[in-house]
Amino acid sequence: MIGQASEARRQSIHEIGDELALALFQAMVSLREFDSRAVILQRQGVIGTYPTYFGEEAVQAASVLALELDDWLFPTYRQTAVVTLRGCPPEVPLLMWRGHPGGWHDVMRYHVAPVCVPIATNYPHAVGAAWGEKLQSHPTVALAYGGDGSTSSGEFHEACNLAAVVEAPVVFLVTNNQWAISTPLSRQTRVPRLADKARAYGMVGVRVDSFDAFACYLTVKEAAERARRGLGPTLIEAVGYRLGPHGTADEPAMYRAPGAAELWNTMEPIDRTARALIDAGVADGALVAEIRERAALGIRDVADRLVDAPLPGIESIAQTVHQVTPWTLSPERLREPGWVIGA
Amino acid sequence: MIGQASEARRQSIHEIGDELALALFQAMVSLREFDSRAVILQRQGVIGTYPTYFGEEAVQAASVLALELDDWLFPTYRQTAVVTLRGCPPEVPLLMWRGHPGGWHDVMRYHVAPVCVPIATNYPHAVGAAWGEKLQSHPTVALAYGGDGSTSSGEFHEACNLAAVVEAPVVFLVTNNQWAISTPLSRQTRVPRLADKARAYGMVGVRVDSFDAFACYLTVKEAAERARRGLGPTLIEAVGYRLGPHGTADEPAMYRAPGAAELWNTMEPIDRTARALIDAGVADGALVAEIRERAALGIRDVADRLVDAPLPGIESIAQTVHQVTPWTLSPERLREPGWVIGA
Amino acid sequence: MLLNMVEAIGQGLAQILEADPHSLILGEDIGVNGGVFRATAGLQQRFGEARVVDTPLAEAGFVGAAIGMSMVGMHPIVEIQFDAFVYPALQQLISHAGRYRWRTGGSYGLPLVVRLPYGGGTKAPELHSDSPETLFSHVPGLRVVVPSDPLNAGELLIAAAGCGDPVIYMEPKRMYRRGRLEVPDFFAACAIDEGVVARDGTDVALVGYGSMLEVCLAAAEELAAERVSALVVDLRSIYPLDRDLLLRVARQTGRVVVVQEAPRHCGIAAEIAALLQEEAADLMLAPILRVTGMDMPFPLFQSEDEALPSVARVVTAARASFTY
Amino acid sequence: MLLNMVEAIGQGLAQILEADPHSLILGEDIGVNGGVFRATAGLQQRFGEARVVDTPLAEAGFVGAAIGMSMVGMHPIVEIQFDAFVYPALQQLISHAGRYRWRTGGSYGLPLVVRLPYGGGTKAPELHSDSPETLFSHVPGLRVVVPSDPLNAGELLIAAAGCGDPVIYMEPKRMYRRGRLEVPDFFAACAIDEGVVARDGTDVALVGYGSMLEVCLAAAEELAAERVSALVVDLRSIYPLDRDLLLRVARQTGRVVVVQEAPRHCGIAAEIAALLQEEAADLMLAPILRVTGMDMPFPLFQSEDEALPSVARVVTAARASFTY
Ligand SMILES: Cc1ncc(C[n+]2csc(CCOP(=O)(O)OP(=O)(O)O)c2C)c(N)n1
Ligand SMILES: Cc1ncc(C[n+]2csc(CCOP(=O)(O)OP(=O)(O)O)c2C)c(N)n1
Ligand SMILES: [Mg+2]
Ligand SMILES: [Mg+2]
Repeated sequence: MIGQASEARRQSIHEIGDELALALFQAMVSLREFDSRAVILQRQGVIGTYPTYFGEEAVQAASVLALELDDWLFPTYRQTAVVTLRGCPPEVPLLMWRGHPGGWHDVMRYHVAPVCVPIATNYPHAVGAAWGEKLQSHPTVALAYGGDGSTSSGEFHEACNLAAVVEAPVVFLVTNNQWAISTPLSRQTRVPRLADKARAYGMVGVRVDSFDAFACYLTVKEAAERARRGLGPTLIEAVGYRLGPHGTADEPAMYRAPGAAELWNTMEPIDRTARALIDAGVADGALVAEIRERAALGIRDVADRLVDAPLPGIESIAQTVHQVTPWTLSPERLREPGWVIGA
Repeated sequence: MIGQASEARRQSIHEIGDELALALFQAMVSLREFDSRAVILQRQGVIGTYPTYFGEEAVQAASVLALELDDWLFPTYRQTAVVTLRGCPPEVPLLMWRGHPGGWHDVMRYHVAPVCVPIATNYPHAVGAAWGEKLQSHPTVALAYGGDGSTSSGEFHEACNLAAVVEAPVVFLVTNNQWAISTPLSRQTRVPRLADKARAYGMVGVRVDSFDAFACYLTVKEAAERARRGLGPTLIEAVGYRLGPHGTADEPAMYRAPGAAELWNTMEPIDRTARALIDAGVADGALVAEIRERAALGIRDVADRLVDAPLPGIESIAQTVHQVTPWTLSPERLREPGWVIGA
Repeated sequence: MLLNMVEAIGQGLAQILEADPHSLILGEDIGVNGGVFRATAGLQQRFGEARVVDTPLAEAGFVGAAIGMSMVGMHPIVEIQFDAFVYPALQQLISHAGRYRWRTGGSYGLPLVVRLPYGGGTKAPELHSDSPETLFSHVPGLRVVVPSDPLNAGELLIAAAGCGDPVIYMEPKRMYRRGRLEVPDFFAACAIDEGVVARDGTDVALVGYGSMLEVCLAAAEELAAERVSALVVDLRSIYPLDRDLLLRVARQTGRVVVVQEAPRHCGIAAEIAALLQEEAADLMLAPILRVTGMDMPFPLFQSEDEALPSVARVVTAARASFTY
Repeated sequence: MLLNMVEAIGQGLAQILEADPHSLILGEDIGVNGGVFRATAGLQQRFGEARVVDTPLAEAGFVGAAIGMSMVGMHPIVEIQFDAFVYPALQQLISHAGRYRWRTGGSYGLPLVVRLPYGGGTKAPELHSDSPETLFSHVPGLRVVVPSDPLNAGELLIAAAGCGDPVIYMEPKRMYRRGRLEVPDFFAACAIDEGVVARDGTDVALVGYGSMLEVCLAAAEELAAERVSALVVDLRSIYPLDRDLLLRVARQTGRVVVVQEAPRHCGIAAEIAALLQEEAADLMLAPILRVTGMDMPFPLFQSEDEALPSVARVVTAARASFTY
């Protein structure tokens, strides 16, 4: 499988420029800090079950930096932190994992959709968003995230086909980490290269090494610019491997050969990128350490902000469902005997 | 578009043998007689709205003759007559179009599924049937029919992908008649060759001229045998053109350039096959005429059988829903005041 | 002008496309072909292919795309071709459409209208006669409305497009061509969640919606001949229900018969019966009775008249409500 | 042996795979991984990859395939991973699963069990806490059952697999590990459509199912302390309902409170209230009251206890039923 990934596009730091390389590294590190902190918070019981993205920092950071601030992102449960790269405080996505409604309220103003849980259902949303922006003659593209497993879903198919037919300026970024929970890619599809599925839609399909931040950046940028120029959608397969468990409730030992992931650990993007920066003289060990410290600092006392976040009563949550709340959800109604507040 | 079709596979009568050629022609003619009769019955108000398959006799007849009697067929609304090629009396499918429940009761014993109305939902059924027969170590394959429009549906995608992964002995026979009601193929997908979609599943995809009974026969036979030998599913694109309206309620003049269909009428399969038979000396004009008369005879007085079919009361239809009828549908219940029979 | 229901819907759609540059229509065969019921006839010619869009055959995909469009400021109106063909889009409607305002703490609405021709009585093939309104009315975050004549069809459509939230707009297709009614050149939005008394009366209230309204009105006529004064309610909104109106007519008549075409189990009639017996027990002179579809698949059309609630069944139920 | 609910379900599945060579299980991550809830733990090792099958991530596809398998004589049991992930399969379940026996005039059944973990109370993310039973119970041709403890979980599973028709088997996941119960080595099928009196009483009947049963039982305890004798019904089958049992307890107590986790509008509680007021109006001493979920998306989990029917809410409703 490593063989497979190694066929995918790679870039050297020189093709991307020092400044950008450094920015990418900083973004990756801040994603890593968020993720490690979230795993700790889950163990501490501050948040609920949490899907770590350890190892996917390169492709995620690159996808955000390669786009304009107005471009739309449609994350799944595995990209909840990308919104923080657009300036959203980390407690917002973490509040969602804490089961707090505040975890969603403000993401849309960063042009990031609320996290999408049902697999592949965010693909049609991204197509519609891209298409809708085009209809308003905005130079805005949309990017939808997904995984290898999501390509088996009919929603993936309908979204890709529709996007190609209406030439929606959308990018489908499928991170092929070889696993859907315990299901290996070989049980998911007979096609080893997910990018080949683009042919079924007359769409451009490309493969990139998901651990290579520079290659991911250039690949997403090219796809986004193609979309912006009206040349239609692109399917990007970011080839990699899920270095961690599916989530904090998952036990890879149940289904993955011991050491399977180890093989891939050499690909771990943060150290790899740090080395590239140092080898290229773009950064030295001190700067790398400083970047990591700064990122750690940014999230250090997020736990307090999570615990202190005031929880709205169910009564007021009920007022957020409709523009004009029907009697079925009115505070008076909810206070009737045996009803929600009426107990 | 004719160009397109002409790229698809063609066969000469010699590659198929006289006897089989004649059998195919007879089957095509009986399908044609059924269809023309059905259109008349619709005009006479004996049956309701009816989707003519005028022009698709070759591919439909070939698909049935190329399979074993035990192989499963999963027709859509456009292949309701294929069951008659397995010995089912024509009034059975016609009763369904008359809105009579008897139109379905007995098709399963011919290993033909009840007509499937929701587009593409019969594809997963065929996959499951093929897979289920394989699990019972029966040498049985399943064939699902569909149209160009059905390939846009997520059910098509999920079925094809699943079939390839589990190597289900199934054949997807997609008749590309270039139209989904008023929607041309170009609005349906960016891919001009539907067979290419097979690549997305690691599946064999082939194209055949849907008007060429001999080519369709050999193509379906090869796909079925491949499936039977455990070599997995095949996607067949039978390329053609919808010579008639979508159905009796449809007005092609609303959306199709006048004469668009005329171009294709030269491809009309029955005359074309008759000519081939005569040119090859397999039949003479008299035999052809006799075959047509015999077919016409077989269905001539079907109208009486339709009109005379006793209609079961709603009360007894209610007893067919569950193995053990719940009280909600019991005759006593239905007789209560204001209930169905209780009025 | 004089319009039947399907013409009124077309007129309402034209009015919306005219007035709101962010509105557009998506669906199968709605362009040059004008839709299988002709509801969108002439609209693509008039407003262009960018605003009246023929989609691929993929309901989940284009309903999902409509949701995405709505997120970026468009006001999509989706046409589902027939009753049962909305089922592939149920995941998008249940898991997403009704949830965005709530997900965003009330700050971002999701304006979306899904037009759904529904119901029996048109001698159509299987799955072209379903009445799935119960499913939508149970899905949080969605409003569900059902017009009963050309005028309220237009007014409800304008209201649905303007309410800022997703609305399932159910079209009783057997009423599409039930005769023309004088309607204004421009429809004004009516209240999105209010029913009306379609006929006043004192002895028993017949509550219906969509195609069942004419059945209720005809039953009221028959009952009048028996000196029974029947009030008829046209619900129009089935989620939320017009609770005040229902309580008022319960008080006024003391007897209520609810009529729905959908299967009985857990239908709208059950909700109304439960609501009234909870909140107006003291006002009821008889149990709330239900005249409904059967808990079985809608039969092939030769039997459909046996399965559909009939005037006779409604009259029988109304009479029965006097025997308690 | 002593088993909790999820172990009992695994035991029941093993029993079925053992006894019926045509049975097999399909679902996501149910093989080596044993399912995200471990219900199928060890089954693939024991029965092989051909009978315990990990499917691609495509619920419509593998539910549709299960339907096709059933048509050719297999007896598939499908696991849906979580509540909301059955929605992509709704078209297959509504348009097909419940219709084959009817389509074939009663001659061909479609044995199929769809196992659906559902409900809140497990501190799960969005769409992992839905209670969609209302939707299925409204779909003609489907049976819907909900166990409440390890023993009836096993017995209902055997009954579902043996009834010859499609059954939606809803698993209240918050009960999965609610403590172990002594169960036999082999489960006997119970009636597929009967409820039981889980606790006898004379003053008021609390009717619940699935995870609401323990809430009703706890409420009955509290009421006992107030000298109110509460009867508790475990419905088990929500389509069809056990009408005789419901009428019997209505007669016995004259007061009924129905408890459901699902949203209120058109829920099971509405159907029961409608049914009882129709058929037992004279027996009722008070309106049938409902304690239900809210007509809004199930909240993120910090607020879930506020949204779930609680013992306090049931007790309050029961008390209220004495004020009429
Ligand atoms: C429609 C649907 N079915 C099932 C699930 C449960 N589920 C959550 S994540 C997951 C695996 C997804 O794998 P993949 O698409 O490869 O993404 P990854 O988790 O590897 O990033 C599944 C089956 C879901 N969320 N949605
Ligand atoms: C899920 C679904 N959506 C819409 C329809 C309505 N409909 C019936 S036939 C048809 C066009 C199908 O075109 P195609 O698949 O090319 O088959 P053809 O009719 O050309 O044989 C449509 C949209 C349907 N039957 N099912
Ligand atoms: Mg994956
Ligand atoms: Mg076609």
